[in-house]
Amino acid sequence: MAKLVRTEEETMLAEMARGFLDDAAPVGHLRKLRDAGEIHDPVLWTQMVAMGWAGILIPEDAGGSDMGFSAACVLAQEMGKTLATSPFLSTAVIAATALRQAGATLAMRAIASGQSIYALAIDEHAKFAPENTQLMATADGNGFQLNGHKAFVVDGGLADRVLVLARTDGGLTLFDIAANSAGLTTTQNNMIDSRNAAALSFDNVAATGDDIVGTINDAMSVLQPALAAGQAALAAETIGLATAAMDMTVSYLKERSQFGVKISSFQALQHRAAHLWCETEVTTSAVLNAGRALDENPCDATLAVSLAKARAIRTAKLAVVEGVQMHGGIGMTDEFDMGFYMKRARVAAEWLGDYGYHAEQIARLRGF
Amino acid sequence: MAKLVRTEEETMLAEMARGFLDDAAPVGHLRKLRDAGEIHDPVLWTQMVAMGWAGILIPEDAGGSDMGFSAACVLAQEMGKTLATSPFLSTAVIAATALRQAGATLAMRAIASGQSIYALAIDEHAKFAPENTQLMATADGNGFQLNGHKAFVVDGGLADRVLVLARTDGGLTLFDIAANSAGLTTTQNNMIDSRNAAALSFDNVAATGDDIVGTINDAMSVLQPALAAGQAALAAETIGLATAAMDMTVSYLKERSQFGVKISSFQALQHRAAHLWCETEVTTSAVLNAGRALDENPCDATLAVSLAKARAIRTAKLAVVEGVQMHGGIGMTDEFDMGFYMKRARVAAEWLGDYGYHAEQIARLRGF
Amino acid sequence: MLDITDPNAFRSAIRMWLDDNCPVEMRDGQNTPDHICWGGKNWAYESDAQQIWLERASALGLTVPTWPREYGGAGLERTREKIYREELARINARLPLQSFGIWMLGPALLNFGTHEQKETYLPPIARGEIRWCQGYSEPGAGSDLASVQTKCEDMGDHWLVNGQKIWTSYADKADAIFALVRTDKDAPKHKGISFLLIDMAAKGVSTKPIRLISGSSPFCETFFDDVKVPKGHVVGDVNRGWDVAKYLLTHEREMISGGGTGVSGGRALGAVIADAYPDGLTDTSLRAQAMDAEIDALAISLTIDRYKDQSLTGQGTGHASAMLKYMGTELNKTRHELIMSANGSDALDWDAGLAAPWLRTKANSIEGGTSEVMLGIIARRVLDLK
Amino acid sequence: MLDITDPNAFRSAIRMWLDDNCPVEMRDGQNTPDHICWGGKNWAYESDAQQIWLERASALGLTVPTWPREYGGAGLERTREKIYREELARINARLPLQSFGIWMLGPALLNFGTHEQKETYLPPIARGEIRWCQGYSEPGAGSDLASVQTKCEDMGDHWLVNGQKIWTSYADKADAIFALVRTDKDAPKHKGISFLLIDMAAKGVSTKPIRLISGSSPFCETFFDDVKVPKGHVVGDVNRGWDVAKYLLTHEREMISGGGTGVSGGRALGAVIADAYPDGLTDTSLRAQAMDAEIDALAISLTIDRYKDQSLTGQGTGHASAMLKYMGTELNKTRHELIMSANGSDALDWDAGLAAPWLRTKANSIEGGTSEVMLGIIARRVLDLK
Repeated sequence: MAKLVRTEEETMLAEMARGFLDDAAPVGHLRKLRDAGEIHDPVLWTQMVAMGWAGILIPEDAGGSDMGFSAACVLAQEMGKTLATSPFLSTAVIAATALRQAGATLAMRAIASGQSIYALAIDEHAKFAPENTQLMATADGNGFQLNGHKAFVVDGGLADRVLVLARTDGGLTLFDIAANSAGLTTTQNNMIDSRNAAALSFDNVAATGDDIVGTINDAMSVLQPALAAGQAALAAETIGLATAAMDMTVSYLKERSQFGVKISSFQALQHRAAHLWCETEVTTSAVLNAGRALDENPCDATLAVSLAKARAIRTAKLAVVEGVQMHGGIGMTDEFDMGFYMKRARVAAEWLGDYGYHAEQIARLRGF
Repeated sequence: MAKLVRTEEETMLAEMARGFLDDAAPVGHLRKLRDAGEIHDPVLWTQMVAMGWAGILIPEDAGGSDMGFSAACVLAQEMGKTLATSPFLSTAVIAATALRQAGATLAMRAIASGQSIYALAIDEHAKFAPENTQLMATADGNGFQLNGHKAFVVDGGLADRVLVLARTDGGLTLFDIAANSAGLTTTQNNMIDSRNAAALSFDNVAATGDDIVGTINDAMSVLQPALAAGQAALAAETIGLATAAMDMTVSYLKERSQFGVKISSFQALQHRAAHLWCETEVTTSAVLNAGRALDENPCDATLAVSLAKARAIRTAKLAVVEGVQMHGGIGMTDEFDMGFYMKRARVAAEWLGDYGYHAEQIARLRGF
Repeated sequence: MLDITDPNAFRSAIRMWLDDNCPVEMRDGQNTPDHICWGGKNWAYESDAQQIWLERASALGLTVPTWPREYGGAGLERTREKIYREELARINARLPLQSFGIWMLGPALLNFGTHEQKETYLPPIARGEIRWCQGYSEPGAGSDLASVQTKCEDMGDHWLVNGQKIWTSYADKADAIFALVRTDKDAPKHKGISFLLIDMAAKGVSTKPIRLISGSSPFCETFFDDVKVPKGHVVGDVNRGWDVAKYLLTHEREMISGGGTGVSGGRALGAVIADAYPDGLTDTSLRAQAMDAEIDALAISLTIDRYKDQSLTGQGTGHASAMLKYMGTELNKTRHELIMSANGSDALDWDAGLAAPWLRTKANSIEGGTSEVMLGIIARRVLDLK
Repeated sequence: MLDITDPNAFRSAIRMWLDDNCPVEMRDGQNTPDHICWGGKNWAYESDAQQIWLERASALGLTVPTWPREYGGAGLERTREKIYREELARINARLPLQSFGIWMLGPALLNFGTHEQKETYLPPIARGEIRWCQGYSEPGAGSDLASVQTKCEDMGDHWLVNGQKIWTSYADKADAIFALVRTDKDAPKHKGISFLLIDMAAKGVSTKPIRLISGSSPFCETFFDDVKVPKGHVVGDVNRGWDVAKYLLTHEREMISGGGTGVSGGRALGAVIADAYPDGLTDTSLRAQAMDAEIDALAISLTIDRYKDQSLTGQGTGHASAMLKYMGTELNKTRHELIMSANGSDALDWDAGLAAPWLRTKANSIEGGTSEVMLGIIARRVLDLK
């Protein structure tokens, strides 16, 4: 396998992204959106598209830059650091990968050019469980009627198109439908991380055979790699936010005095901060490895991806909990950014499978 | 329910026991037995019998002092502090309770007088699971033939009599048989805590209807309270050993200098020691409560008893792990006593149900 | 009724009195912040029943059952107080009144106040007429509560106060504040502090609410700008306010630590999990963590009982409050993490009502003495590690 | 073969050489302490194959592949060394020789030794002729390795050593010891230490084995009673031995930290659990803990790979060794706790062979720098907290 070190190209990409995001989408940007009641900044996304981020996983002949999963994870990791909010994961990672598996060139071109924003509608209940999909796609003449509901559709409120996982006669099928289809009702959620997620209700929504992504009754062969890519990128975003929260905390320890001394001199805090750093180092390896494994074979990266996701969830939780505690009272105030990190970490912990889900995957693959 | 404070009587009992054990059975006593290859000190047990400990759960008319389960736990807790080794739990707590439930006065009298030492033969595999008993008691004329094996029979190598859980036609039955019965082979284990446990093999061991404790096919009505009593006393022993290990460690922190200062001044160690103390305080309450619940109704104390056992296992593990770590290298040497505590804690963690077993009981009783 | 000393007879009398006097609407067990009767000059009663219940209880001193009768209490010693509380719980009654006056200022005055101060301040607290708030923390001080910067100058016939407090709960709703102020800036840190009572309506006092990560909060910043305070408003000796503060910190810790057990306040974790997973929770990792937390909750709850029983028998409980504060608040954080996890993506919507309490618990281990401070206290005072 | 620089060609050549030269009996992957070839004057070979394998490998310098050829090594740079190790692993070959001479004294001499010292000491190490042990710790010093009391006096034509070392692994089997001794008792703690080479057969040297809680151990106490040592036996400058020691501590940490991953040495936890529970492990609590530990083991193993890859690309790894030492040893303790739990009462018998390794892991987080020392190093040097 490729080395577990960033390539020069990846390092450059990270630096470029960091420069851009620090300027265009620092945490204050998310705060401004929230205070204005906005869930999306179209200008920011246009800039990302212009930099080629939307097409990072799309072949060059469909207008993308085809830089691979590791590169996508590099971007996600940087986005996590500043809590940049954009449809990058739903659109450029998850939808692009699914559509690429299905060879849907036109749809990919629409993503790379910024014409389409996608959301993935997969969950129906509080927990990630694709195999339990109940939304029905009933054959109706030459087409299908979709009935049911979807929950926790990230970016569902701003997407033009939705990839919907539905149950068909012989299995599960993935449909690519317009977000404004007749019979499709979108209800915005009031999300704690101030990003967008929606509940979708399908009432006789019409779809045709052309809307099927991949093959009927075989959603998983296009969706499984797309989920893996999304999980890896989300893990990358999560370790990004964890390291940023840790860096804020370590800086604070050095600034803050109490009882007449710098609190960085308190051994108990030193040891806890050091432990947190160790955890971030170990998770960073798992995230890097997930990108590499996907680049090698996106259909056979489950262990690597679940490992990254599980570790990232655990590490970020520790980072934000320690972050608030070590900041003391001011860490609890909305004025301070730590709360934004804590909220994003919680959402990231649930999206695309929680710790228990990924731990089970790992246990299964390790034979116990 | 009675108060969660030791009564004056209990406090006196504890002080008396402490005085006796510090003198007659300090950790060095166990070390001497081990170095001599012995698993039992009959003189020590005789002294305990003389003090009435063997009959603490036996009615006065059967020669006991009938002081109740809380009192038995008080003794066990003190025994845990010095790692005193005796058949107290198997005989005076578990067997006495089972026999009392069955009204077996003669057998109780033999215990109270020190004439009989009992062991409980219940496990057959590596984990505590009475309901999975496979040892068969096949009806044979007026009696039974016992065939099968038992593992981890604590005090099995020194007992005169064995309570054996066996499968009969219509359920489970508890038999009280002589340890030297024909067909019963006892194999001593080489236990890490230097106490006694044995594997028992039953090859057509004969039993009569008179050997049944309680009613045929209804072992659990006598065994369940006996197990609860044993679990509570073992939890008490375990919190006793945990607090003793903690006390040793805290003393050591105050004595030891490193880098020119007392290591008790290291904040990280202070916080860990303080956390350990909090854990012992909380577990102490659970142990006290288990005794009270048993005294109220030994057949309906499962939640209280499992809570004590689970907390005690967790607390003792923390106490001995922190004990060795905070002692550094010398904590690892056999010359030092901490290793004895670590080994006893490990055995106590498995006997009569491990953490997972008791946690399941609690979850079930709490409805999830 | 309050003269009955026999426990059983007292229990019967209380039970009968409650039957007759506690309005049915007040028997819904709602003791959450939203339903607390805080009292005060501007108090808007939630209902007539709330007002009647306060009036009837305070008439007998049962809003502050252990305070002396001369100061508006019922004069109950612990055994009868416990019986009264048990009977309240039995019919699921709300407490007639809760306030910082009851929890904190009252105990401080009873221990450190002059007879005149007690006569002046205690009865209005007991009747819910004056609502107090607490002014200890200052910006930048954090756990170092003794680093008080708010200046209190002796102007001969009055004190002049200038400075700022933070984390003053309900300062915007309170009638008065008890605050730590620095009366001697040259003395060692702990020796120049006084415990001062200030009218919130006084000229120069202003407040500003603090928004938390969990949303709007009862906390405020409170500013003192050339505020004049009468000389007699110091509780305890001038420059010895730290003794009063230390005494009260213990009370505050006891208040905060109960939260995690699912006994006082929140529902038991087991019940929450059982609701979310009626067919049983099969996720190994979450179930294992829930088991651990439920075990801790039950055992900590028993420990609270044990310490209460110890006090009743006259045995000291050492630095039990620091221990319960630490264990209780850490557990409460864990418990709410698990409630969030158990409810998955449903919990990620503010409107589900789970996220705000979850985030709010993160402050439990900071307010009233951080977990680190508690561990330090235990290490030094219980284990003698220094 | 050693002159081939093209990686692919080198790989083919090594593969062919191993085919021809590594005895079949040495291809069983047994690199546990019981099967290590330690070498030394009194070494009793386990088998002819072990001796042949050592002779053939050392003839080419492949016992110490990265050492210069002039000192008995093969002169391989990291890329080719990695290829060599991969090819060894591919055929499951044992290492031909392992020793403290290879792990520690060699690197110390290569960095701090004179040319003459290198010529004298390195080739016998490479050939397995001299077995060394390490003498750093002293009774009562613990983590404070610089608190060296063993006295080393300059007697003009020789040094005179008096004192005691503890935790000297295999001192009773070693031919010589490299030890920290105090050559200036008046200098600041770190400035009066020298790194001294002492013949274990010298008059006045004696050893006594240490029994651990896990049973008999390779550790000894080592006593020096008026031991004469030639002047030239100091490595590095006199009184600057701490520099050498610090350099070597890093090596030691790297050695110890690998244990927990189930990659170097022990079996993966998942495999152990799967064996104990062929029908699946259903105990919620144990299964959840095993999942956590397996996740950590995999991720730590990847981190070791990542740091190796970083070194290969010339990127520094900061204080990675402290991190891996801490995380690896703590994991290893957890892993053995879980192996004990998984095997229930079966594991409680010494004869089951699980208890001794379990107890032995408790020392992992103490030896070679405690976990607390590692966290301190990371806090200070990586995070700049002080």
